[in-house]
Amino acid sequence: MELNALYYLIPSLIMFACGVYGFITRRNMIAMLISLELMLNSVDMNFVVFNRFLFPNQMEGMFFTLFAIAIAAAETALAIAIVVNVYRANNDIDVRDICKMKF
Amino acid sequence: METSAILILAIPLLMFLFLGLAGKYLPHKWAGILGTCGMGVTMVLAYTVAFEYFFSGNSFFINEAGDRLQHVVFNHDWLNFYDKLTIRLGFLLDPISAMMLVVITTISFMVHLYSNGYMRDHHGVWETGFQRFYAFLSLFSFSMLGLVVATNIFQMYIFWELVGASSYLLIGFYYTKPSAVSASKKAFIVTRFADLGFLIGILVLSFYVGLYSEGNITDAFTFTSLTSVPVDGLTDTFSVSEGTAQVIRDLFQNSAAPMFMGASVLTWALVLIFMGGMGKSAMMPLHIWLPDAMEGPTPVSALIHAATMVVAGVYLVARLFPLYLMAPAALDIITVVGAITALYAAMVACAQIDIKRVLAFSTISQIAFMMVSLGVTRLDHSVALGHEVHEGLGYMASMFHLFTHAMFKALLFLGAGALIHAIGSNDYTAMHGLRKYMPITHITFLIGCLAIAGIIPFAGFFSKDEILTACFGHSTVWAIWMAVVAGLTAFYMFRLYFLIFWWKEHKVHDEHHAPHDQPWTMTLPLVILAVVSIFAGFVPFGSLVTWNGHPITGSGFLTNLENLNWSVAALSLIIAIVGIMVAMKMYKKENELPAKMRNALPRLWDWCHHRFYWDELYMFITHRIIFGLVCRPIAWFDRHIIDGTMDAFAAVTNKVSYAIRGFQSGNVHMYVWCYLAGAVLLAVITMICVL
Amino acid sequence: MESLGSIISYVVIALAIVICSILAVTTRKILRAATYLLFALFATAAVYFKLDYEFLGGVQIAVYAGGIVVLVVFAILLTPHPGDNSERLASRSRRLGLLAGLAAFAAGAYSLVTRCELLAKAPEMSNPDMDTIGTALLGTGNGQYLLPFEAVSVLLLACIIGGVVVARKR
Amino acid sequence: MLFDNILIYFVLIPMLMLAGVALCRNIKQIRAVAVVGSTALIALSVYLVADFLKAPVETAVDGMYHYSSWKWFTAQGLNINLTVGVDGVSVAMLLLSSIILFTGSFASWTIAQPKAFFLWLILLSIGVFGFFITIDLFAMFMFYEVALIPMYLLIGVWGSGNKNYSAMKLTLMLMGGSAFLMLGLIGIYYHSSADGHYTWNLLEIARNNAISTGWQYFLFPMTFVGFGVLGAMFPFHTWSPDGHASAPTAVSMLHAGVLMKLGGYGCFRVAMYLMPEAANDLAWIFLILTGISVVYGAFSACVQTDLKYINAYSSVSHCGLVLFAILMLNTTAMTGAVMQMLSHGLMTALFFALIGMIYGRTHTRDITKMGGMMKIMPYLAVCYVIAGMASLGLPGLSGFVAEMTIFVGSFQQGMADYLAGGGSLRLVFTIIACCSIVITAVYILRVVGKLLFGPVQDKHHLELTDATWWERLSTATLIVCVAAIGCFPNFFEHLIRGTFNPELFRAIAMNF
Repeated sequence: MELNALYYLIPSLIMFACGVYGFITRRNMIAMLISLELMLNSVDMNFVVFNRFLFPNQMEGMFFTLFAIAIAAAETALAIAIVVNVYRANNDIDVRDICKMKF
Repeated sequence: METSAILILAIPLLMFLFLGLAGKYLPHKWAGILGTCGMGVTMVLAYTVAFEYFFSGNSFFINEAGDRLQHVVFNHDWLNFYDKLTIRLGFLLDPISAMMLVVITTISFMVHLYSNGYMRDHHGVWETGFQRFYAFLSLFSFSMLGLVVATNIFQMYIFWELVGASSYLLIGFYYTKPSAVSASKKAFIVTRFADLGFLIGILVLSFYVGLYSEGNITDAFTFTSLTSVPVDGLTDTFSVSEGTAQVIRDLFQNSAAPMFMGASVLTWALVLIFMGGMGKSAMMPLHIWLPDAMEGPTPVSALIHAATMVVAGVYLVARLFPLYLMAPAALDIITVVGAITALYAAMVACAQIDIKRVLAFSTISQIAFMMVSLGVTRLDHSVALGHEVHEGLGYMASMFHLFTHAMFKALLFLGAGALIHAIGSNDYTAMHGLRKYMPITHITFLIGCLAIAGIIPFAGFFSKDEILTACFGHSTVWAIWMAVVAGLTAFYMFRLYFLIFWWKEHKVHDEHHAPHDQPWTMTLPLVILAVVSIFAGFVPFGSLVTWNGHPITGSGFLTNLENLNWSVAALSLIIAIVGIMVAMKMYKKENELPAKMRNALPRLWDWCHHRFYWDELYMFITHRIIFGLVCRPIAWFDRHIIDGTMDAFAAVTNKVSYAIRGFQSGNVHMYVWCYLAGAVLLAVITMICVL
Repeated sequence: MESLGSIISYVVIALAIVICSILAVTTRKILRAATYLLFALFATAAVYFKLDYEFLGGVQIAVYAGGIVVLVVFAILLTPHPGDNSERLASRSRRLGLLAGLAAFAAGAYSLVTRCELLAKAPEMSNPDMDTIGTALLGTGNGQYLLPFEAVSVLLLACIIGGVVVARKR
Repeated sequence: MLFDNILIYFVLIPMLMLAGVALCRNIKQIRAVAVVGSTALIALSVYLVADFLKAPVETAVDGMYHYSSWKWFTAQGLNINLTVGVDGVSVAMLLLSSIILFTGSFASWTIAQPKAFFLWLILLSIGVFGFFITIDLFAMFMFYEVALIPMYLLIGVWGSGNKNYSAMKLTLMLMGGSAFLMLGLIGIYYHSSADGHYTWNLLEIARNNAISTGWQYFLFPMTFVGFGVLGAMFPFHTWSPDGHASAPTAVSMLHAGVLMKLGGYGCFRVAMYLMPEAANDLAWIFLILTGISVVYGAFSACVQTDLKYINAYSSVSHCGLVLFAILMLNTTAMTGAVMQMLSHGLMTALFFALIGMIYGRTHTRDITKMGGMMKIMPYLAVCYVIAGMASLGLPGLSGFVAEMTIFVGSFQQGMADYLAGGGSLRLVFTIIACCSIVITAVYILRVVGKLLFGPVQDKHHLELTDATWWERLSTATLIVCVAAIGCFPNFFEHLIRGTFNPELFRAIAMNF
């Protein structure tokens, strides 16, 4: 048995699907954020895997992942700040309740 | 010479700037004195220049054969269009410009002097804006002088516009009076409309002259280029170069010359230029502004709307006369327009109540005489009632009449001003029987009337006689037509005279407030002009002013008498006397005859009294058609259709935004679903494409 | 042919990923979800190590697992009732979520399956050394990443400021 | 070096003014900064004119003096440079802009929130000056946008009447125009060279002459309409009446006086200069549109009752004449077009200044509610009459020389076309355009008659005061300039004519 790219991509895919499922079903904003991280992470993994298996001599995938991680960190930090703020304002972090900013 | 020429233009201009800017800080009296003195100096300078031109015998001005020459005193580039067209501002001396210098400065000086008395009431209180009045008078004098000495047609156009503007300002001098405001507006717009024709005419003419000249003509605007046309068989002393002349002749007389709608380009250009002249000289149908222009102060009417500016049209045609000679069709149009206007204005003048209106229509009629006189001028051999006619007599007669008319019409207007000033009304119904109270005004006014009626030996007799002779030389029909008009002229002038000074005794309620002669500043100009009106007829015009500079008569004092065509003279005298007699019969003593006449011909009276309803027609055209059917619909179209379309774009964008804003529900799950749906859709499309 | 150790490690990693992911989105206790996420991220880091991207694995652990999860946990602790069960999901919404997850899975799986032969390639393991990574990160030539690097630094700065501004007490 | 080039100071001085105003604490300091800065700009542009007149021809690059080019952003094949250079037209425009800025500062002497107002106003002027000194499409476009955007705030905040609507309309329409323009400019860039070395530099593009005729047919209307919107070309002019009506005085002055000139300037500097074939082949379309503008604007002005609307429509007419003359592709007419830009800029600024001053006193702009102003405020009324006379083309004031140059040039071209069998379109439209001199007289005299003459309509107006010293200074400066152009036209004509030398301007050469 040889561990080709498929072997890594399938768990990643499952992870992505979980992320989708979670993002849709959860109402808690933090839980949604967690689902989001899952999806992002699976995508990162895909980049790395493709880089390793398809273009082993280059480093684009790796760097892309690197930057994605950095950006994810930034995004999470902001998201958390927003969540905390929404909680302060609404006393709740259910997404169904935060539609004041629509339109 | 050059210094004088520059000063003639510069003094009035500086006076305008000075009085306009600093006048507010000057006492009224000094403003008047300053303006008058400035004009006096200008007059003296103009006299010296004219004297030098006519009588010095300098080789610039006259050649060995005794022909007068055109002389450009100075000429500076002002605006360069392209290699063959440059506007230059300069000073051209030739017989007519020298003559006009004299006329304009004389009348202007008289008016300046006269206004010192006129522009204050009986208690010596100055009119508001007195300084402004003198500033405008100076501006007008400057523009008019610039117009007559123009070296090229564009300079003439420039000063033409300036003259129009200063006329506008002076008519609207009493700017709080709505009628004065609308009269000034009307004058400006009507003449502007005419100037449109003038402008296009200039463009056409200069384009063709420039186009076909191929290097011969360096500036297609200049009169020396335009009018240097040798006409077959006659020597032409104004010609500059044979090459240039050949070009213009080829251009306009060749069968290959450009044509437009059946007439040669030259004819079109000249007719369009004449349109400009029609506007300024109040020819039908562009005459409607002149009677209304009487809203201005009376000295202004005397200066601008009788003696100088309104003859600019005649001057224009005279200036381009060698060109007009090449386009007989244009001359025919001038004749017809002039003749119709002359009759029309004379008829209307018989039925006016306002004395200034009568004088205004008489002015229109007299200018029409000058136009007709130019229109009938041809160079072919002709005979009038048995006597031979000099070639180019009409031109000379026209200029002669311009000269004499300026003098006696200014006299009449200033006299009318004195009457108005004394009575405080423009209606003759308020005057009647004033001869005893205002003797100087009476005598001078009578002299003016005799002059305009054409009684020997007053000035009008000689000039009008020459005009009739020229008419007979061209066509008997027009000659009889004009003779009838001359009779009417005598009639309405004496109607006016008798109604003012006779008819019935003036009722005076209070001896202290009886009308009386005016101060010397006002009577002196009247007397001077009256003297001039008596003797101006003896000026030997035939030796001074002719179309090509070649004298046609001797230069003695009695030469005009000697050269009279006695059959024509007798005819015109008889007609004038008949006119005066009829007027005397009807108006000397209060009687029923005028009322009877009016009742006998009610329709005619109505039409004459209402000036044949021209104003109503114009009102209809401007208000109903131009404003109602053009301007307002366009404004509406702009606001509702063009702008509406733009607004509609915005409105549609807005509507669509409102319609789709539901997507931005703020519900994150919905966004996810939309996103997923989109992703799936894309995936499906990709698959379909791949498969 | 892979070594047995490799296969075993793979199986462990893969199972960890799958199970932790599933649990992270299904558990009703939010603090647990965060913990499962942490394990999933560790498993991902393991994948990176396994694929010989040691630097990346380190970053993953330090930033993702170490930084982000800690943030999330903080957030959880700041918001209500961290220990409570969240309300039970309505079956309809669960079904819809399931459907969506499966759809995503199906789409991904389909594209993987159709490109099987492309992906069935043996890896070439070569760990990029720090020198290479550093040069690439701070160079401006082709295939070098100074500009994104700078951009990310600015972004992080913006983020810090933004976070402070948004979260501070008024 | 950047600062060796005198032209840079046209942008630098306003930037310093910007900084200066930002540091000011009260209105007096702001006024001082504005006056000193704009005086410096006038001095600089006068110096430039003098320098330009005596500069030897050899120092020019393709007719452009003070030519310099600096790299700005040349990576990724974008080749963006900052290229500056001036010819007679730009010099004249710079002079005009600095004069209008100077007088505009005086006209907004007592504006509310002066600091913010002057900041935006000066930012706008940076855009204007930058646009006139650069000869690089990218930089031109950038400065163009810089000039447009502040307008929204200036009208929206300091305006009057229906100001939000007007500001929005003006900005959206002009932005719509610049969308076209940007497409056109990018299109020009990607066809600027046959060998792939694309350039934004106007002179290089003209030298390369690589835009195929087919592309010109596409790009010419884009750029011409893009600039034409700002030049109030029919039917894209409707922002002008509303915008001007709502704008504060100084903004109206700058907008009508300078900004609308950006349109005409751009039309010939970019559209016609770079795409001569299309300019010759497609001129007839725009000739019809601009010809309509000329009479249409004038007719519309005849029935308006709001002073600013009258003037805005009159601007449509006069600016239409500018574009009309440019499309004649004839040296004389195009020279006249630039004279008309100068003339219209000055006199319309004068008009708007006066209207602002009258409005500031009477609080109405409806001419049916005013009358007899000549008695109440003689100074302003006399200035208004002078402005009106300039507008209707009285000799001795600027309108006459500009219009006559245009008419003579257009007529010459129209006749030449007609005689060469090229159709009578130009001739007919020239004559139609000539008619505008009559219509102009109608609406100008209508306003003068109603507003200034006649009896006083409102008793309260009798208590109003005449102009203050700063108002007098502002209007007198403009009048002197108007009269200077009117009395010494040859000076300006010499300044401008060089630009339209057929050897430099291929579109004109082709038209012969």
